[in-house]
Amino acid sequence: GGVEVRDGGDGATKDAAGPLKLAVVPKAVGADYWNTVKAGAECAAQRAGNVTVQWDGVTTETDVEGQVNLIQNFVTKKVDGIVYAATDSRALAPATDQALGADIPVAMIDSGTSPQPSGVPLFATDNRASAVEAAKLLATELGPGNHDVALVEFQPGSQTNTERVDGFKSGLAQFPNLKLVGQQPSRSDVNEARRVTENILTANPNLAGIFAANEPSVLGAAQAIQAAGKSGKVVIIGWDAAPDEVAGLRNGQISALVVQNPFKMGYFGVDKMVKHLRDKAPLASADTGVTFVTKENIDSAEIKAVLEPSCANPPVQ
Amino acid sequence: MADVDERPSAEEPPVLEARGIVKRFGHVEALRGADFTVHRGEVVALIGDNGAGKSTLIKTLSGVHPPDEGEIRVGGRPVQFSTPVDARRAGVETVYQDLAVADDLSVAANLYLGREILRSGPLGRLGLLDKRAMRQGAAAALDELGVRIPRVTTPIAMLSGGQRQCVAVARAIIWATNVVILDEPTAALGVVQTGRVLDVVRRARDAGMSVVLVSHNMPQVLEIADRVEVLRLGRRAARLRADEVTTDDLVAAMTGSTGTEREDR
Amino acid sequence: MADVDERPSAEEPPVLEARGIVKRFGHVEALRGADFTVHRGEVVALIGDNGAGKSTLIKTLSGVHPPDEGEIRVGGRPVQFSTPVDARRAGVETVYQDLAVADDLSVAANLYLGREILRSGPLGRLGLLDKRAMRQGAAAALDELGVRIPRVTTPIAMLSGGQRQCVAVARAIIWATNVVILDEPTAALGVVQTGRVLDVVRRARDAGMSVVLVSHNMPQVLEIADRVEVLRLGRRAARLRADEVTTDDLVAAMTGSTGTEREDR
Amino acid sequence: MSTVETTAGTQRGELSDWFRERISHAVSEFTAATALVVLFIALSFASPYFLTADNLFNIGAQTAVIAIIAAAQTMVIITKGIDLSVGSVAALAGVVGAMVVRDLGFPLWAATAVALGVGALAGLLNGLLITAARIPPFIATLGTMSVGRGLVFIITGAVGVYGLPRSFQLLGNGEILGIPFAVVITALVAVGVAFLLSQTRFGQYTYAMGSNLEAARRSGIRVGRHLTGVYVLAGVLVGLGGMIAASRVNSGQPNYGISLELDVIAAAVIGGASLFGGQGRIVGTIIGAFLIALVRNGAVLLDISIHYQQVIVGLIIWAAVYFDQYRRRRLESRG
Amino acid sequence: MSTVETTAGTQRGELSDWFRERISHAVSEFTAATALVVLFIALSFASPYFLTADNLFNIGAQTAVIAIIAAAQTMVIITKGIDLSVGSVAALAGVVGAMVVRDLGFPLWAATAVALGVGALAGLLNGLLITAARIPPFIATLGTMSVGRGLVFIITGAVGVYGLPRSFQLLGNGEILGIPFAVVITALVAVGVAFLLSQTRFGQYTYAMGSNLEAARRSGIRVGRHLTGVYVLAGVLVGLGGMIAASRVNSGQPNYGISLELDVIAAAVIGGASLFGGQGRIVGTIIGAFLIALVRNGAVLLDISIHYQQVIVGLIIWAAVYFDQYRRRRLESRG
Ligand SMILES: Nc1ncnc2c1ncn2[C@@H]1O[C@H](COP(=O)(O)OP(=O)(O)OP(=O)(O)O)[C@@H](O)[C@H]1O
Ligand SMILES: Nc1ncnc2c1ncn2[C@@H]1O[C@H](COP(=O)(O)OP(=O)(O)OP(=O)(O)O)[C@@H](O)[C@H]1O
Ligand SMILES: [Mg+2]
Ligand SMILES: [Mg+2]
Repeated sequence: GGVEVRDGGDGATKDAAGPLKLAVVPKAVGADYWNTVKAGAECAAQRAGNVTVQWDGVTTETDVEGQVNLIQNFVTKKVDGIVYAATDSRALAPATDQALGADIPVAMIDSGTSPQPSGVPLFATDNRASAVEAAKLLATELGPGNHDVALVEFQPGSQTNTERVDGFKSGLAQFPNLKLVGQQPSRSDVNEARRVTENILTANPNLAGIFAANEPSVLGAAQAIQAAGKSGKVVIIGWDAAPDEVAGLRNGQISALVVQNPFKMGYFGVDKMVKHLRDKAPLASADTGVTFVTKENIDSAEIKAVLEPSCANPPVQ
Repeated sequence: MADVDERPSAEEPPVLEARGIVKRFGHVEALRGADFTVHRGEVVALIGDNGAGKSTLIKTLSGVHPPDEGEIRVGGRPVQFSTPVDARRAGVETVYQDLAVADDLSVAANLYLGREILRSGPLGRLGLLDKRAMRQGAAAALDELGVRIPRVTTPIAMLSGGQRQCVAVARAIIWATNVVILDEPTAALGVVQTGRVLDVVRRARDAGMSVVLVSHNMPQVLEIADRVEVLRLGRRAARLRADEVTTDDLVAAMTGSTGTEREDR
Repeated sequence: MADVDERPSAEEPPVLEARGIVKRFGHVEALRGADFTVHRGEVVALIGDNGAGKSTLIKTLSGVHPPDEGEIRVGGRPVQFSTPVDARRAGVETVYQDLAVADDLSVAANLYLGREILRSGPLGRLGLLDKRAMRQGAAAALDELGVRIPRVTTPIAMLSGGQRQCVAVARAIIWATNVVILDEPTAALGVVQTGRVLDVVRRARDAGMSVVLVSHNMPQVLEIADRVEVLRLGRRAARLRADEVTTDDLVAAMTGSTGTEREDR
Repeated sequence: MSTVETTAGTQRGELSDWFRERISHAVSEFTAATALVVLFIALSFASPYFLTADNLFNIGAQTAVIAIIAAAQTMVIITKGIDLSVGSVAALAGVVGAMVVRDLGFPLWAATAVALGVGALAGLLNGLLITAARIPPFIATLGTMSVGRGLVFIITGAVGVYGLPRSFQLLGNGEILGIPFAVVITALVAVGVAFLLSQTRFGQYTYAMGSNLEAARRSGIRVGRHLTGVYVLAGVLVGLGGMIAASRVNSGQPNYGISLELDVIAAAVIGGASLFGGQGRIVGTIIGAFLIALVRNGAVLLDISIHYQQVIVGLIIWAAVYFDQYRRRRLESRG
Repeated sequence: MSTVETTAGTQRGELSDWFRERISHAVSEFTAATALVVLFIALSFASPYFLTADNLFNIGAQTAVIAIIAAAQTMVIITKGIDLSVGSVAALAGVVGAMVVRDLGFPLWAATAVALGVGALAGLLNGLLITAARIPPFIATLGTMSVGRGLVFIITGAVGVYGLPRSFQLLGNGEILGIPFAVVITALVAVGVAFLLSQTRFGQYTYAMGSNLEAARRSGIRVGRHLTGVYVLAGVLVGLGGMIAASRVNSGQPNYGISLELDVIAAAVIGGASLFGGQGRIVGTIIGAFLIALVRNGAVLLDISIHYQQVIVGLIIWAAVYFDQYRRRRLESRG
């Protein structure tokens, strides 16, 4: 919904073309997803002109305190604006307050804080709702009859993980014919995802479907199923759209992918922030949307733009 | 050469006595029913070949290695030395052949280890150390032994082999109240220091303490000991009066070319 | 008491010689210009008080502690012993006071450490050990020294103090080709073993090797040594012929109550 | 002080000796401190934002938890031990502390006491595993690390503990006379532990056990009890650290402290502690902790990416310890 | 064999002695092996799927990387060292191996050689830091861990290396006579390293350096060179492990191997290696690695949640080492 602009203390509008320095902080560095966010942010910066993006993040999404420190350090550095994805909604709320207190506007991407201060926009997808949708996709793909399904989560105790797991499980609750027989974490490590999936397959020879909740989990699960010779026999619903995931989708290993629009998150974060700083444009939240990619729709132009974002043709409408 | 009868003071029970001690390490039986006796105010030398079991016997007497079988008696009453603390409580102080000093601690700290001087008053009750008192006490004690150490605040790691041994000996002698056991205390000492240690041993005896001395130096044994007990193959092979034997007798007893233990009691 | 002139063989340069060695540890100057000479085929005793610097001098002679100042010569030529390997190459073998054995390795492995017997043929070139040969060699060598050890496959950690020392001595003696340095080799040994070690020293000398012996046992020194060098406060205090002095002379030289070094050359 | 005469060692005067000893004690701290000062000056020039009260207090507050837990780790390292469980135990303490506030309405002081209690229990467990069950410290605490993390997940159901009152933030974000409360606590802990180690019998035994456990035992020290005591005390400090960490993020985080053990061990070793026991001082450890924190802070101020930061942290760890070793050796061999 | 006579120790016959020695050597392995067998039998009953060729081969392939890297770690631990950098180095080797295939079109064998080379270089770096710069192993390899991970991120831009040909999967997913290739490689590595350690001079020096470095030095062993050699060889094995790991997921993963060091150290210690050097054997380590793997496999088969899994792994680590220590002590004190 539209949120009003926070009335900045200094109220001074930046010189229309003056140099701006923005901090853009992902939950963690080191995944394809966040690199796409980065690409979006840099694209917006480049288009706006005279904007530098300082991209920095902690190494694991569980390092909540590390991210708090990082935001603090950016506040100290007096960047012109901070665009970030909170590793933990409540834990980061004070950090956002601190930034606002120092007259540094904040925009959240991917994951907001709780409470979300007025004047701080959120450019994100609803993880939970999308995960409910993933369960529906799985049910549709499997069809009627009783099926055993499994869940490969990534990092128990991290907020995104909790949202996706909760969403998937509540979605699953609507389908009494689907039985969740295994739930193991990949710790965002492809090898680990492959290992737990192999073991789940061994324990459940009748397994019919898997929901894997992030990029490494999907890749590992697909590897395991392929190695077990069950490609196509076990339905995989995945999340994110790393190149190998898309390839898996094309060759039938993966049935559907829940794809957010990380490029748009990064792009909106920076773009709106720059407009706010230069033109006093109000910062308003926006849902960046989620796409369910299947073999059928994968070649549509709209999906292509999401899957292969580029600054020449940004998926930011 | 002559086996000894019990000393005149035999009616008084021995200060420290070991009976039928058996101690095994894996498949090695280091002690195979060893006996040992020390009376009040005597210097007993414990001698034997390398590997005879002397150090092991001493470690059972000071609670480091609880024996597998056998009995230890203090003043006639059976005791269980299951830790070194027990032996120290009974007034038994030991200098080990492998020294057992804490390399990173200073000379003074080692001398007072386990018996630190605390500040007087409430601070002391909180465990606050009186470092100055310990430094002075240590310096005085070493002086008395004629030990030459750079400074009492030097970490033990920086001392020469003999200096380390001096510290270990000084420590046992300061604290002994009843029996002091010295496992080859002069092995690394210079002539002067050796003389001083022997002096101290005599003085301890004269003060009514009992001293057990392990040594491979037969002239030294004959010079200082009142009585000699010989260990061979983990058993007592002989008990001798020092003033009635020669070096050759001792060697014979150790190597087994003569000397069967007289079974007393 | 009498200072010595150079031996008759003086025209031949000394086998091993140290000149003006200075060695500091932090603020302690352990050696303050020490000199030392060994000629071919002689047994030299190096004596001195505890902390006089004997072990430190020996460690500079065997490459463990490169000296801060001064020069070491082998057969008259200056050499740099910057590691023990260098000293061993020059045929100098040493038994250290702190033994330096590897506790987890067996007796046999320790005896051959750094000089393992390899299998013959191509396997040997790959570094394959001939364990059997080493076991047999070790057993034979220890036998010759009269050392009694449970088995040559026992880890060193399980030996008594004297047994460990026996192993260290055996090891130096097996490998020495030129000079063998023994830092208090008999300190922990029994009477019999001590006798054997002294025998071995004599045999080594008779075979043309030179022996340096550190000892605090003056009768032993006088019995075995041809010549005695006295170290005091990190400097050579005297050089004496063993057959011309008494124990008291030696003690006097060590404690500094007499004896100035004659400056030769 | 000593009236005993040196033999070979030349005495160069008592005063200079005393001075040298202090120096030799302080070499490690000097090296680390030098590195700290150099870095400090460099950062002051490199970034206009560095030398501001806000930034310095931030660094202080950010380092507080690491410094406190590193002090605990130092005690353990001095005994020749190691505590790998610090991260899990800090998380457990923080989570439990947060839960008793949220679910049972405990006041902050009582919750803090509970968190310290959790730490103490974990320390007791470590201590008993090591002394009674004779499991080596590395393994004992590795097990506690795993079990502790499992417990955190089990009691929280793998969901952070939220919904805490603002007062919960006092420890981590509060101020006292303008100084962050966390910094004040850290200073108190550092002084307390340093005093304990250097001036009391407990400290003496700690060094003695690490230097030669068998000698300590034969000296009549009840090593089982004392060693356990060290782990319990360390656990209490870890509990405190966990509570401050939770307070800083106003929630109990089940994933807090993963690989924290490496940071705190690095701080201790940079500050001169030896993993082979018997050596280490709190001053050094605190300096080590701040050195690492400063690198991280500086990297952000100077716009160095996390990837290069990792390289730089590695280089600094090497450099600090290298110079420390180098100077120690020089001091030993040259005087 | 020895003709030398015992003094106090009663000889109970050469044969029984020889037997006892083997036993004493093998106690740790026995304990760990017993645990392994018990667990194996229990799992066979608990899950109908456990005792299937597929599952056993899966376990084998899953454990291959850990077992190989644990063998490397064992060598290092025997020298009284520790290698914390294994995870980063494995990731670096895997990523570089994958990149040369993708970007330069290297064949698999050449890529593997490059990965081993990366491992060797990292090992050389560790070795030189330890021997030439005299940085303690813990710190040297902690630095390498940090620098290595940073490099992985820098060269990959923090993105996995994908788009590899199918042939890249040979090492991790291939089979030979129906046996996973990874299992065969592991077996070869285990036998090779075990042989090296027990039968060659290199192995003898490895134990000697860990037992008493100064004694080794004085014995004329070029300790700097040999120690470096151990780290290089360990690095090569880590590189191999990293390549197999990459091959298993058909991609180079920048995040691979975080906290891998704890797993492999645990495997080595469960198998009887001592962190204080001089002790450890490959058989034990391999058993330790499989023990951990079996726990993890069994937990999934029995659908035990990750939370309880962590608790169970902790308990098993404690139990394995406790019984090992207990039996060793019994063997020592009772014969
Ligand atoms: N590694 C070291 N670090 C510091 N000081 C040392 C070191 N080694 C020896 N010293 C000092 O050097 C001096 C000489 O020691 P050294 O071991 O050479 O004496 P020594 O003559 O062998 O004595 P002893 O007869 O007791 O073996 C002593 O004061 C000792 O404290
Ligand atoms: N901790 C131990 N583990 C295994 N065996 C041991 C242990 N301590 C001693 N032994 C064995 O017990 C026997 C007796 O050793 P002990 O040290 O008592 O001899 P000792 O009489 O003191 O000899 P020395 O005169 O050489 O000091 C030896 O054979 C030795 O190998
Ligand atoms: Mg003995
Ligand atoms: Mg000496």
